Amino acid sequence: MPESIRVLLFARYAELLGAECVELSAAGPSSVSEVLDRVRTLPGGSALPQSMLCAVNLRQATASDLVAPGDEVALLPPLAGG
Amino acid sequence: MPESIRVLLFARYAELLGAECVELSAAGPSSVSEVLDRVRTLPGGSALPQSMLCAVNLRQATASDLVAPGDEVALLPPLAGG
Amino acid sequence: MSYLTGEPIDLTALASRVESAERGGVVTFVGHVRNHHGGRGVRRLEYSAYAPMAEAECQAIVREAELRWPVTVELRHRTGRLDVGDVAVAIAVAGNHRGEAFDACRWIIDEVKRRVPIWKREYYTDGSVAWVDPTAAGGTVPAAEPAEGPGAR
Amino acid sequence: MSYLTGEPIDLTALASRVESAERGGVVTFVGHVRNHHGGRGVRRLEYSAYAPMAEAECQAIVREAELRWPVTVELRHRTGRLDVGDVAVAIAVAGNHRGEAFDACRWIIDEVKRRVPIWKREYYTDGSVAWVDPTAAGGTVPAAEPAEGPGAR
Repeated sequence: MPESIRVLLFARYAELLGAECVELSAAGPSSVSEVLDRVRTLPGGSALPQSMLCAVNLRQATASDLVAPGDEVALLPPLAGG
Repeated sequence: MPESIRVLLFARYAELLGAECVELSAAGPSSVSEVLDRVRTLPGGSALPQSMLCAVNLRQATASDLVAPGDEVALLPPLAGG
Repeated sequence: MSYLTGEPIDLTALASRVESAERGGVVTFVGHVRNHHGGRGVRRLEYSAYAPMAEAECQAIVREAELRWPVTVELRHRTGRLDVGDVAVAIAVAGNHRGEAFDACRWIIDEVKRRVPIWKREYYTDGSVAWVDPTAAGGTVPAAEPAEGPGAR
Repeated sequence: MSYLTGEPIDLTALASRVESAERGGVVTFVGHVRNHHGGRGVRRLEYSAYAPMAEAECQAIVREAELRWPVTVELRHRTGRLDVGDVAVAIAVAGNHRGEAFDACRWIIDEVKRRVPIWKREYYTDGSVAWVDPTAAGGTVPAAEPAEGPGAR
């Protein structure tokens, strides 16, 4: 089985998708925006906002950043710590 | 006995004069600077600095402020709180 | 080193960890759970986090502060269920000069709010539940899930 | 209300006195006794005060801060004998907005140093004793009295 891209969902986004983690099969390198496009096709995914804070492997990332198999992509709702 | 002016000395100034309090007989109204002149004539008083922080009745005062019998004049070394 | 904690935060203990013979001036900031938000009464709340990223961001903030100013820093952020009045976040900064400790402490709390992936779910006295969202009108977005089962307090 | 105290200051207790439902952000400043000053090792120190004026000045500072910013303030300053590491002064400020709490806390400690009639006598590890004097070269003036009798620690 080829290595997949792990997508983590938090807080309200996890509620919208009904899941805290989804695995996307990765056919070659992809970008953060391509990952987001695929997540939007999942049940509940259409309710995600147009733009989201994202992280790849624990670091904040932009939509054009590349994502490789084995990477962990996180979709972060607006932060509310502090 | 006529009311006097009470002069309080603190910290290093109390050490220089060997007293924490002296009573000056008050012959009519006087100023802070006149009080200081009289304190300087006391034993140890000549070691007091040229200018000093002073208070009259718990409020900071300047040399020209007036002092009346019954007042409490305090000679305050440089502050070191906080 | 863990910056996130599920246990109550002890301010005096945190402050004593930064104080030293060289750095006798200690500035702290503590954020408590308030009993109101956006006109609703708050009953309690839950903090969740993307824990490994939140730990990494907290560590980066502490290191950046200690590089930028001559200070020693401690930082803790609660997770899990909190009641009104509980300490949500605490920062302690010891400096050689108090101005630097004030500057660093203020910068750190701003960075924690800006960078650390933590989310707050508020339970209101009227029974409603919402996610705190500083970018939303009113500061919250309704939670999708049912509030609480009949067994919840 | 007494701002001067001969007893150890409990930071957590002081902070809890200012925190409220409206003012959940609390900034504190604590000054500790350092183990060195002007190149000498400090063994202990003694704070003395012109107590009635010091109380009046502290009260004036607190009131001025609470008029200038929407904050709630607590302030304590130790008197008497202190050992290295002891808390000498503590300020707790709760505000609606954290920026105001930081501004007020910083202003208060500056005013305490500038206005409150308190003096510090330092006992050094080499046996010497001096009055702290920020206006003097080196920051101290030798004390006139003998340091300590044979019975002193």
